[in-house]
Amino acid sequence: MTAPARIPAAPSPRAPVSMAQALNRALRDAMAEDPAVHLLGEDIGALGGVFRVTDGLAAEFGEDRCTDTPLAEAGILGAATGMAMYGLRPVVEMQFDAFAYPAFEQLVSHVSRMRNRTRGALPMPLTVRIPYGGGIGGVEHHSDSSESYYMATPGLHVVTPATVADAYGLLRQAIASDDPVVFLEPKRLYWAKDTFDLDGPGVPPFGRAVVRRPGSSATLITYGPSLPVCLEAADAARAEGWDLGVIDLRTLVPFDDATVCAEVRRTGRAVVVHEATGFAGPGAEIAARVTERCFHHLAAPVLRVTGYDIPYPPPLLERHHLPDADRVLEAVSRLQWDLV
Amino acid sequence: MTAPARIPAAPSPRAPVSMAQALNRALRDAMAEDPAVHLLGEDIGALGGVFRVTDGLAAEFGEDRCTDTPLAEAGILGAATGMAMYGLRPVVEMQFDAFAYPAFEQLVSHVSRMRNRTRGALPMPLTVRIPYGGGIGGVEHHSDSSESYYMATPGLHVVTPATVADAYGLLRQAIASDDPVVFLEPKRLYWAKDTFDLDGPGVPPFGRAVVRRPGSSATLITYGPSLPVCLEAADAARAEGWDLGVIDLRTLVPFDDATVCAEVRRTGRAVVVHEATGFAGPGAEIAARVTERCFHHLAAPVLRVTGYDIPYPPPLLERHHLPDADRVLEAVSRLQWDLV
Amino acid sequence: MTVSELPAHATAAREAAPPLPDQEPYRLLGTRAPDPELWPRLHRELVRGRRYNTQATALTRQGRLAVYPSSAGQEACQVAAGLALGPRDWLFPSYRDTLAAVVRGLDPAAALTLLRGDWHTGYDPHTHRVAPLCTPLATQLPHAVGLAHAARLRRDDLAVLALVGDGGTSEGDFHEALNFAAVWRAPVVFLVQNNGYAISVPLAKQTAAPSIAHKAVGYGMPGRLVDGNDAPAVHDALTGALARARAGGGPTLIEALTYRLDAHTNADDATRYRTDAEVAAWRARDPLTLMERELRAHGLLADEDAAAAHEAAERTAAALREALSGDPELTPGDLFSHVFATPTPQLDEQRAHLDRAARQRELS
Amino acid sequence: MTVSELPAHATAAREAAPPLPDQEPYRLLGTRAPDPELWPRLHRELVRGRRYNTQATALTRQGRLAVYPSSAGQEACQVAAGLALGPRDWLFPSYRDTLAAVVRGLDPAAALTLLRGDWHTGYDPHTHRVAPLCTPLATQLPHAVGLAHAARLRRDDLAVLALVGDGGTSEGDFHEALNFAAVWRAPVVFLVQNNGYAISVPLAKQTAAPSIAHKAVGYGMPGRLVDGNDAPAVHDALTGALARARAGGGPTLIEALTYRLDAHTNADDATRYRTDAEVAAWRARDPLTLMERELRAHGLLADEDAAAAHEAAERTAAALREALSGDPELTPGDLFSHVFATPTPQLDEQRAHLDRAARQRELS
Ligand SMILES: Cc1ncc(C[n+]2csc(CCOP(=O)(O)OP(=O)(O)O)c2C)c(N)n1
Ligand SMILES: Cc1ncc(C[n+]2csc(CCOP(=O)(O)OP(=O)(O)O)c2C)c(N)n1
Ligand SMILES: [Mg+2]
Ligand SMILES: [Mg+2]
Repeated sequence: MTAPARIPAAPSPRAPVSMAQALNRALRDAMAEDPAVHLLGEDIGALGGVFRVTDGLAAEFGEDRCTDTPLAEAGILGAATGMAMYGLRPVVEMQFDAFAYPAFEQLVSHVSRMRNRTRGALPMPLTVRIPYGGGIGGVEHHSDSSESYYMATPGLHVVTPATVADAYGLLRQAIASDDPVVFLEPKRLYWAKDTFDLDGPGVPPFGRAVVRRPGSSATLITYGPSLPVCLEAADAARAEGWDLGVIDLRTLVPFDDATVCAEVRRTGRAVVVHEATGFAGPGAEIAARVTERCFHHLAAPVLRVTGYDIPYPPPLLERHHLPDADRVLEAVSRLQWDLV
Repeated sequence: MTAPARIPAAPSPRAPVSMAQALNRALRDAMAEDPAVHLLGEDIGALGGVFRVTDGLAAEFGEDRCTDTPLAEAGILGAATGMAMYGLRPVVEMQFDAFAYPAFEQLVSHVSRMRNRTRGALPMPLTVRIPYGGGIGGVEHHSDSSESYYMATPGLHVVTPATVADAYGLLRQAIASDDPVVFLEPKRLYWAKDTFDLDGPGVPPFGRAVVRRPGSSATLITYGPSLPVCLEAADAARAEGWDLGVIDLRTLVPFDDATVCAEVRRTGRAVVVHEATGFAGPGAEIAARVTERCFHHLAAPVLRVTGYDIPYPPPLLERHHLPDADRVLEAVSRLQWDLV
Repeated sequence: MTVSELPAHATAAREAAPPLPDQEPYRLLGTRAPDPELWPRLHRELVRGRRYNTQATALTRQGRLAVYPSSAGQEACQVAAGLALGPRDWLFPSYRDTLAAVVRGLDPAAALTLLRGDWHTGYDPHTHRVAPLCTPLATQLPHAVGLAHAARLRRDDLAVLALVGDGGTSEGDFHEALNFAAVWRAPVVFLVQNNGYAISVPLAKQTAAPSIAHKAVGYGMPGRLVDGNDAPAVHDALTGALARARAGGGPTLIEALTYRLDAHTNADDATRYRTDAEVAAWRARDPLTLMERELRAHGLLADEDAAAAHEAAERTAAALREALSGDPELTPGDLFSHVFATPTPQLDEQRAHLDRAARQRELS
Repeated sequence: MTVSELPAHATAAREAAPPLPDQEPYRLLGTRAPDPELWPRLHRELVRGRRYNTQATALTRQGRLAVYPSSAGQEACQVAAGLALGPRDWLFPSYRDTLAAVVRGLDPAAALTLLRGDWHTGYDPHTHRVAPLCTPLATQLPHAVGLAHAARLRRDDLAVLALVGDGGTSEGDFHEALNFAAVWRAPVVFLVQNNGYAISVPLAKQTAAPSIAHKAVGYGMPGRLVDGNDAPAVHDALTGALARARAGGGPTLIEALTYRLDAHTNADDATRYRTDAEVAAWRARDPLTLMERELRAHGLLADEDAAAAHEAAERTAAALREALSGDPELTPGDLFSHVFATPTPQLDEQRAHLDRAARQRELS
């Protein structure tokens, strides 16, 4: 956990696949390897999920392995909890971020606490897949970024891939984990394509952030749907003479203090970027902990570029809410460059 | 909102009352003044609530004004939402913090968004009272500090009194507010007694923090159940030569940047203290925003003294989890005093 | 010892049980002489409703609506719901029920605002007493109960109609809402449009109950099964239940058997989960066809009546096309205006930030 | 056209409806010749159970338990639940059901750990197949369904018994659990101990249903009403339903009419919401008295049998007092050990911090 992980994407001979396809492949491989893996959700059978992430799995593994449940999220997660108590390894799909809220009590009062409650006798090897975030033109309740609720709940791993390779690798790790994982899938990256090497060494483990782009002027700290935004901002920044590094957190819990702090200590400046609302959002924790650990290396306060503190906007207005490269660069420009 | 509010408790000729009694009185006065105020909850009628905060109100105002509902928190809050749509001013009691989770979807997907959704046509003059926090020897699910969930939800006011006078005054303000208020009542202060002046000028409004104790060496930023802990720590600190100021936030949303930052700029050192777990907890936002705004005044990073990142402990172990004066002082000692 | 001899508590709630729902759906078409006023009116609205559905779906293809969950095939329920309500009653629709709101009098373009995407609700709910379209399933039901309960407390003799789908009946909020309604004898009617599917999931995977109407039994309220493609029957069942509610008789659960002829929304691929044969069988029971056939058989629909109905429908469609033809006016600053009655200082700051960013963008 | 002539979907779930629950509670005491093996055993456990309840309540007064929700008055349900289960079956108890777990074989002190306060669960749930005591109402029911479903998928012919109170039936989780169970034909039995109150709230404010057993109708499962103070009747109903579940017959809902003779917990003041007369009427139907009277009438309970039962009960009480007499051993560091399979680096840091603070405190 100490050395910063700068692992470049393995070169792959394969054709590019979308993130949704990589996730589908991860589910399929996990189901093929371990008969204890059962998928539960709404419309995940014949339909293959509204994002087609479970496409073909009911046909391949049968309806007992990939089950269209009654329409009740607390019931789904509660039943999955009981299945995990029996020894299965359930993977639950919530159809959209906001539709995970009915299951909040089961997640917070049971899934996250069962292992601790029983001193390890009842672990919860359970994955909750939640498509999250905006930018897809969704109407109300279809674009929430709810990761701060899950981060604030002890006992949950909170994971979110930003690349196709991580989508596959982190989902495999999530399903293999003996602890519950909230697996947040950035909706607007579902169709982003990339190659990845199924036979390669795999992606770094949970708890490891990856420096997607080294940089010496300042560090952008981000994850999930905002990684492409930060990479774009870093590209554009070059014109202004800034060499911006970009860290992809990959897992919000556990948090990789070592990698993040090593970078920030080097650059002395950092901006956290995410879609979720700012107030009490993920960036609050990130900024606070980085500042605690790197205070005397900082030339400027850690800034945050986030969604505004408002309910997620209607689709025709969402672009004003979502952090874009311009907003990132505007924050970078406020990093007190005169103080160098 | 600009001048720091240093309003001393008004002297009162009255006998001391407990916080629970002050809350009871606030409900009674609000009901007497406004027939639109209706209380809903579990066991709030004949029993007067498990903490007796609604004692006598069903007898005085009738069961239609103080109603024992069926046992279903989403139903309670959902029905209250409909009542607010009609024009009533519902006040909901959740029996314990963790038993508000079943109502999470109604709170997050509807109560907090209804005004915005309808451009103000359907405001939500609705108060959700939630006894919260630990220190009362409660078994599992009876001692959660869930304020970060509510802080991270745009559209909610989040209020928590630490004094008897604020219990009365802030609850009256909450009920009078045309916006939804999550009103967090610190369980372990229910029996704390103090005098307060019903006919006085009232307490400062929402959005105003109060400096409970001025201090020049460092600032403790806190709220609710941790205020007494911080005052105790400040007393003890005097022996070590530290003159600690103590800020009571009172409302977490809206947040009083002006008062907090004015104090921190003066002292250059701050510690945030709360019971909630630290990771992505309320202190993360507080530390991050204070740092953003006061960076060049800070001699040390803003530190946090919080509950550990664990499920709330069983009663016989809770004292190890709860911040106490020793832990506060230990953090104060780490504020890099050699740098002065 | 019988139950009535038991000490108090156990018998407290044990009032006479409401009758069990019929196993056969309630029908009027073909069983009763037409109402010469109402039935032709229902027909005209069905024709207009169908046209509204096809027009809205067409607007998705032109990018004028972000998404449209069509109620084609369910117009009998939608029209009956819109017409059965009294002027002081309230309607609580789901995302699929814009047509009911339009029949009630709402401007079609305003009803579609959520689905166009310029705001979450495009009308003042008070104007036509139509609650906002609700996206999270069944969560509108407790709201309907609360509003009905508030009205009853105020001796305001309105009734409330809440709409939900077959899938939505599995949610906990359905249970809690019906239970509260029955305990409070709230003046509310729950209409379940059972169209056989929750997106792709068929009813058999949703419930093992003899019928959805049977769910009423567990709450101590009457349950009724109606033919949801028989507009007069749905209208009659709703009118009766609403009158009963207004008179203090308490809530009713009505299950209407119907079918969605279109896909779940324009974004859905219904061929993945249902057969052409099934759709064809239901198309043969198209609520418009049933209604038209019946009226013609009774000499209540002349060719010129049909033509007039279609013309009126075309006028609605044209007006809708026209209303949605331009780009909506958007004011990004509005995002901050309605979060609270008075924006917090933080929201004011953020609004200023957005304004600066917008100006910047215009400059560059 | 009848319902069976409708196109596919509408009839999909419409299997033959299970019979309606009886309006009269099922009874064996006084209606059937005693089982000379089982009934005396039930009696011994009832006596022991009552003693366990009084002892645990006494321990709250001595500060040995943080809180105790007594099942005094409900022992017939508790004992029947504990005895009806086969060794491979699972029990899902609420906070009030420690006695059922003890009857099943769990060490009383271990069953009481949650209520003593040294940890959240004091036993390995696998050992006796008893899930952790559940505090949030009705939330254990979907767990029970999930475990039962998993077992069925694995052709593991166990059954699951899930306990819940009358108040808990109003929660959405009750609805969702019963619906999943019925759709999945999961081998699970739901036993509602209807003791007439949810803390202070009487059943009449909880539901308007003819009975809680009637709630089964809406899920398409059988519902049964039993006299919850008639231990043989509860045992018989449970045994039958569990056997049916194990044989693939699906879930059953059983409502047992009973009464809590003590307050909700030692911290509750029951005089605020119920009359002495009501309590007295139920005391006259004390499950122990009913059982004892019946056995004596049939010559199945000699004085020495009664004495032996009471002695056994005293041994349980003494063992419990003894087990809870000392202060439990506490290891604060445990707070960090079980949050995850492997603690995160942050938890390791925090544990070190706690250790330092504890040492500091010892020093000062
Ligand atoms: C709480 C919640 N969960 C999931 C969804 C996603 N979703 C939208 S519509 C739908 C199916 C609804 O089926 P039904 O209730 O039968 O209504 P219909 O669409 O057939 O009118 C689902 C699962 C949602 N909107 N809300
Ligand atoms: C979700 C939830 N809401 C509220 C509570 C607080 N509470 C504890 S027991 C109780 C009453 C339960 O009544 P019932 O289900 O009839 O069970 P009984 O206590 O009578 O055995 C309440 C409201 C809780 N434990 N869980
Ligand atoms: Mg449907
Ligand atoms: Mg009860």
